[in-house]
Amino acid sequence: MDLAYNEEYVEFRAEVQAFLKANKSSAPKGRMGWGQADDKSRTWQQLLIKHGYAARTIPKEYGGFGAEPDILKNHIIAEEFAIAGVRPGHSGDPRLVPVVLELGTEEQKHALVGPTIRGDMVWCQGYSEPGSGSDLASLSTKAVLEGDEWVINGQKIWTSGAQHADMIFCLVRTEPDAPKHQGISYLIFKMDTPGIEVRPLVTMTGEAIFNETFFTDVRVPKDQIIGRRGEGWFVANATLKHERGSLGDPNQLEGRFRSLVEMLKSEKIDGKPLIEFPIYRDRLLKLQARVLSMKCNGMRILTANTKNEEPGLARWIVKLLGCELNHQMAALAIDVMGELGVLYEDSPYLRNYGMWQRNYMLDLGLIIGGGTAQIQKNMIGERALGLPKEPKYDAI
Amino acid sequence: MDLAYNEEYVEFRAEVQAFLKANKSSAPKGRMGWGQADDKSRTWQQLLIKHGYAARTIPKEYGGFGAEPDILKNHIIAEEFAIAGVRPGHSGDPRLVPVVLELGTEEQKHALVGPTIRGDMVWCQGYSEPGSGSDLASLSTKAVLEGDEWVINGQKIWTSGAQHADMIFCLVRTEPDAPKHQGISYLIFKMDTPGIEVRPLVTMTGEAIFNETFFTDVRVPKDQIIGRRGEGWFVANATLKHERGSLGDPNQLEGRFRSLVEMLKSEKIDGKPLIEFPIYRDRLLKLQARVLSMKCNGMRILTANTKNEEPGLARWIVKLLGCELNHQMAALAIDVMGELGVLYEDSPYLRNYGMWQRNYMLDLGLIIGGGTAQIQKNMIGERALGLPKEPKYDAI
Amino acid sequence: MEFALSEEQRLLQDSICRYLESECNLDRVREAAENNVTQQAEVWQGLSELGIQGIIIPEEQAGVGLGFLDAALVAEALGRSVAPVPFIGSSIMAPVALMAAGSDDQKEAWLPKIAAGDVVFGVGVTEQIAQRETTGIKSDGGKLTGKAMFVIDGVDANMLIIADDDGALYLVDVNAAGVTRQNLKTIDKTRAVAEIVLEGAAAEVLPGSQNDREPLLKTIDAGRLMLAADTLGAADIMLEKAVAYAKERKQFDRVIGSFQAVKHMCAEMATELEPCRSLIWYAAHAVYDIPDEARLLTCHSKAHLSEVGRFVAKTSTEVHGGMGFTDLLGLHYWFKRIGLDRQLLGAPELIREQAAAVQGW
Amino acid sequence: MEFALSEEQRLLQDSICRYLESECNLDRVREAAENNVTQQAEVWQGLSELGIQGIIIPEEQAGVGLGFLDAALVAEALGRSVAPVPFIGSSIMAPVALMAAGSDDQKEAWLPKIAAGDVVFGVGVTEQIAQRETTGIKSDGGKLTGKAMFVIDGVDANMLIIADDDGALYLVDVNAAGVTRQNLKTIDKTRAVAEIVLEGAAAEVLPGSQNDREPLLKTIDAGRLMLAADTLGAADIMLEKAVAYAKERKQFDRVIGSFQAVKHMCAEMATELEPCRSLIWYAAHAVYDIPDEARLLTCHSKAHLSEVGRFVAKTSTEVHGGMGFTDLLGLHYWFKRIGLDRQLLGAPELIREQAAAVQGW
Repeated sequence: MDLAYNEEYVEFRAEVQAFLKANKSSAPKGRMGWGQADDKSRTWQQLLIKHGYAARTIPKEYGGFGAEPDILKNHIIAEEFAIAGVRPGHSGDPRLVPVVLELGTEEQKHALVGPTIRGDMVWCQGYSEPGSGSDLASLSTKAVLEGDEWVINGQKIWTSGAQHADMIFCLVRTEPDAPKHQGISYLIFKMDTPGIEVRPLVTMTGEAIFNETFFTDVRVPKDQIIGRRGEGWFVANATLKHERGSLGDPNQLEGRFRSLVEMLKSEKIDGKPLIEFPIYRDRLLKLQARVLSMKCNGMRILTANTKNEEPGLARWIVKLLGCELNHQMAALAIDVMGELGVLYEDSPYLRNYGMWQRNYMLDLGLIIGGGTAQIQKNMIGERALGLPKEPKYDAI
Repeated sequence: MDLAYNEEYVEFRAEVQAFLKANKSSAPKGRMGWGQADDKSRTWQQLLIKHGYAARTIPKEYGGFGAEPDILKNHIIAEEFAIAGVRPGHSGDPRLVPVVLELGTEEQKHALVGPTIRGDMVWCQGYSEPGSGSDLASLSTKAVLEGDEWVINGQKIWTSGAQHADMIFCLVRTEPDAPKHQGISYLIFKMDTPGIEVRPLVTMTGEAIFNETFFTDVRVPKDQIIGRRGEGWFVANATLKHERGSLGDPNQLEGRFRSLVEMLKSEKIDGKPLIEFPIYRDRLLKLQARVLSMKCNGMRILTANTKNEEPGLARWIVKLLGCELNHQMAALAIDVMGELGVLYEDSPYLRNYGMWQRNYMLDLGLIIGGGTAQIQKNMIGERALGLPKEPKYDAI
Repeated sequence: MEFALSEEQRLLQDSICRYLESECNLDRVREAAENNVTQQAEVWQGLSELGIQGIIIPEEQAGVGLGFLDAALVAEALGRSVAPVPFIGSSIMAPVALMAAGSDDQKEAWLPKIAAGDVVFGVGVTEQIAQRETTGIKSDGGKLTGKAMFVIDGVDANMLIIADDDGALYLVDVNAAGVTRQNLKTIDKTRAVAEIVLEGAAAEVLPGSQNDREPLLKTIDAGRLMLAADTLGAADIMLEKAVAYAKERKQFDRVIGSFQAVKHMCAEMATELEPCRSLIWYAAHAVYDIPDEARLLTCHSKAHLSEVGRFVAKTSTEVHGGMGFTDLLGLHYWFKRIGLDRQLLGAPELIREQAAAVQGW
Repeated sequence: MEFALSEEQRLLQDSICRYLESECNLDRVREAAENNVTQQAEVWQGLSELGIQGIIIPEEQAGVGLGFLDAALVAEALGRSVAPVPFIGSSIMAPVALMAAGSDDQKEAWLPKIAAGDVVFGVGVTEQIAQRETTGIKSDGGKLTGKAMFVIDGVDANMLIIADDDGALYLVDVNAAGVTRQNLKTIDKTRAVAEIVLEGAAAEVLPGSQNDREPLLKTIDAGRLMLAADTLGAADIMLEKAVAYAKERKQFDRVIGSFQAVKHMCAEMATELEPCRSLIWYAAHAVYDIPDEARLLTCHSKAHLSEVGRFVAKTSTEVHGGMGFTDLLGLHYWFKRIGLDRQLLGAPELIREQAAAVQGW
């Protein structure tokens, strides 16, 4: 157990800090970069790639910085950017780029990776369908090969960013007679292909952060496929893993917890700070123990990753527990605000721009999305604890 | 909505109160009567039967009081005995007598009901087996007909009172080739039949309130069966219903809650009464809301019963919620006692004779026993809400 | 001894539910919400024809003269339909305040109008529960100065009842000089809460409230009970919708309700919710018939329904999966209504503390 | 940066676990419990040979000189085996008190003996956390009078460390005049707590604790951390046992672990428990290496493990069904050990309040 960093890393951290100090003012405001396409973001991203703070391990030949993988350095970069409150860079769409690098053809790597990490090519994901949520592999959007083209018909849902995206990576059924996991292919195509219609999908928060995307006789060149025909399910699983890892991030938990403490210190009932109410304080403390546990659990995963060890249970639980914990923090925030906790939109007297009310709903969406809590528990039970799957059954 | 009782019931309540005042001193101390066989208990039970406060609706010809069923009068009797702190009577083994009355032969009714309700014939129940818990119908204790006798071999568990019982009512497999629910018979026989061995079963509370009972070539006359051969499962279901109803009784919940409040008022930390600690008080109040809800829910069931209406969900939830609530009350009691909450057995400084520590464990046993919480939720989901059963599956 | 709804109460419940199901369905609610309408005129008119606005107002003041259990059945039905109408403030809290503390003239002047639907009252008592943004409301020579937040049904009101710092209650005309109203946008678009700024606004005290906090407390009790009943209705329908969805939605070639996890989520919701119905019946019955127990039961009803409502709102949404998170099924209207009910007139922690005080704990 | 056990720590953990699995299996524990033996002599001797009793005692006092993370690994292993040995009081809390506040002579006199297993210490600090039955312990001219409840490892002790009302710590010989000891029977038969009545008993103060509460607080912190680690071990094995039982037990022609309800109970236990391991590692590491954070982390470790432990103890028992409720599988030994850990040295509600105070909340 040694929580200090050795000299190489201490130096690296200093270098990052110096970079941030010098360049902070050039950084665009707001949330992380991919999916957005303004010039300031692109310039910033290019600067970061140049210094190795974005696309760090992506080979130079495809437009990246080309460093050896070093999880601690990644961690230091993320930490320092978070502390400085500077928007971090990205490695292109984190769901797509690793897949292209691992399974794409040489031609695809050259054509796709560079523009994507520079922010010139923005992607959306076409996986879920209205009838295929937890049971994603039952998807029914079809692609039929006609000559040199796939002809795609069907509907996707939860396609966030589809209205701004240049490209989509999409799971489609190409082998309708094969067992469900073996009949899927992973296609990539332009969003301005004729026959694609994007309709905003309003959620309970009142915002349209997602879309429904409809395909009517969309024609896509035959070679715009990653991996082989019928192997799309296995191609996609690599990307699902990447998405899952990002939910329940302990840095985010800690940041939210700090905001929550601030609120309990500054808000008052009848002139008395909320943190002096034992019942609210006790709930805060229970959450603190969980946040600290998840922070420590995160360090354990990080260490396992640096050693190429499998973190096991420590990793499996992150999504389930992290999302629930975020939701509970939002719930406490709303509770302590009392009547103020129901204000919304552009109402006066909003605290933190209404983020708690919004998060309370959004976090519930995240508990459901990317594998519901029930699916997570199945996975923990079966994959981490080795409990048997449900027996085979007759369809009902 | 009218919570008052009409004149007939007001008079009846007065009559019960007068009886209790006059006879309280003759009542034996301690818990309810059946399963115990001392003379004082028997005399008391006979007095109660004579006045119609026990075995009230059992026909006179079988030794009961012979009154018409009246749920409100039963309720008044139970309430007044509880308020007076007097041991109530019983209607014989409440799991067995209704079954004999409903499905027994005339001869069985005469032979069994009278002695049972007088406390001269004490019963134990032989249902569960080590391999058959939630899946009771998979029981494997066998009875084979040889001439005029059943020959029984196997093992039962949870046979409470078996060491004192005169008789057992017992589920055995008589049709090994029939589907599992159709191969069971309901036999009754004496506990001093050769081949029966009773071994005490110690539980986590440290007491042996249950037993394991072993049968080795136990020979029982052919006619000692209730209902027909192979129909034992359906005979038993009538009695299971009676057992289930008694768990989660709101009177018991209220009594325990009052004790809990007393403790929080009388116990102190550093001289300050526990009820002044906001966090303990808040937990107490949360429990109070639940206890009150269950009390009201109980009145609703009572009213439905008096009108011969099906109480539906209100009844289905009682066991699940009542047992959990008891357990939570015990948990709070232990918590507020701090270090004193772990004392046990004959330790000095015990509060309430250690009942909270014992209940904390016993209540967990009751959450499990008589249909685990999981089985209860299945039943609520399937029978009350109409959700489909799990599909058929291949055995694994 | 009969702990059950009477035949008349069942009829009342049926007729309101049937009316709302047909005239205040989700499309109507959505339309109102999207247009920021918090008092849906046709529905309010329809309820008026059913006598709802005068439900607890005595017959001599042209009301229906029913009790709080009847009123709770109405609130439950309105919660089931997430109806955008000013029932709790205008039809319940304001009449309670007037009946408890109004002069005969005041009762005669306002109760018949409320019952007839000719006036809508907003009720501002939040500052008497917990002050957060405000510094109180002072009365001086018949004029009020200060700020009342979260005035229930205040957006569409013609008249207001406002509590001052001493807990005395005042009638205030919304259009009087020195009264400024601002709509407060909340998560729940089906109900209206307003901020009322008073700068020396003319006000008429309800005389019975001048040296007695009891009328204020009764007004708050009545509002809390109705919020609890509203949550009961909203949670009940969220359970029903979850069960229906679980019977219909298929994943992995099975309806999801056949999965034990989903089945148990539904069972847990039902188990938590079912005794709440009895609790509210009892609390509502107690208001007139067991007054000693009424405040304690009201506190517990509001606090407990807040907790159970939150659990049901979350769990039902989870049963609906991604669909529950979208606007497509409109499930969030109930989710948010339950959310608002929880926070108005005191969040559960504060109300439990009052339940303790009521018992001398 | 390495947040992981070192190779040496893994070896330590392995060797203790292997030793206990072979020499302190359930049969041994049961035998000791049924005979009211709270210090199983062979096991205590075996642990002595592994150097456990001197694990945190410096090498110059004949100890092993390891840190608190090593000690926590031992406590966790002892919890896994519900081992009936006086580790927490005698091998951890007493040395911490001596090291923090003892004179050089006291350290020289007692630390080597503790390390060698020649003396067992009981530690009585309960009254400094919360007084319930007692009225405090007064010191007067080197004599102590009063009553110390729940003296950890006090049953088998030769020597005691007792805190007086001012938080000063004293060495007391169990056999001195004026000392009466009574065994307090608890739910957990694998550990020993005693009541010590002092009537003018001779006592020797640890000088560093005379005007400084820090040695007392450090002693309590150390005890709490070990109790938390003990719970981690006990809960961990309850999870393991539940998973094993769920894989083996059949009902309805299926192993019960294939039922989603049972599977999810196991998953929920694992989810709650897994981050606790990291929390305790961090807290234990902090004792020497991040002293500013140590008390807060210790408080959270004890309180959080108490809550998670209770959940796991209950849930694992439920997964075992009726068998979990019997003595046959012995599951209750862990259940009760977790129960005792929760209550000793402060129940979670009180400890969280201290965590608040530490942060100035």
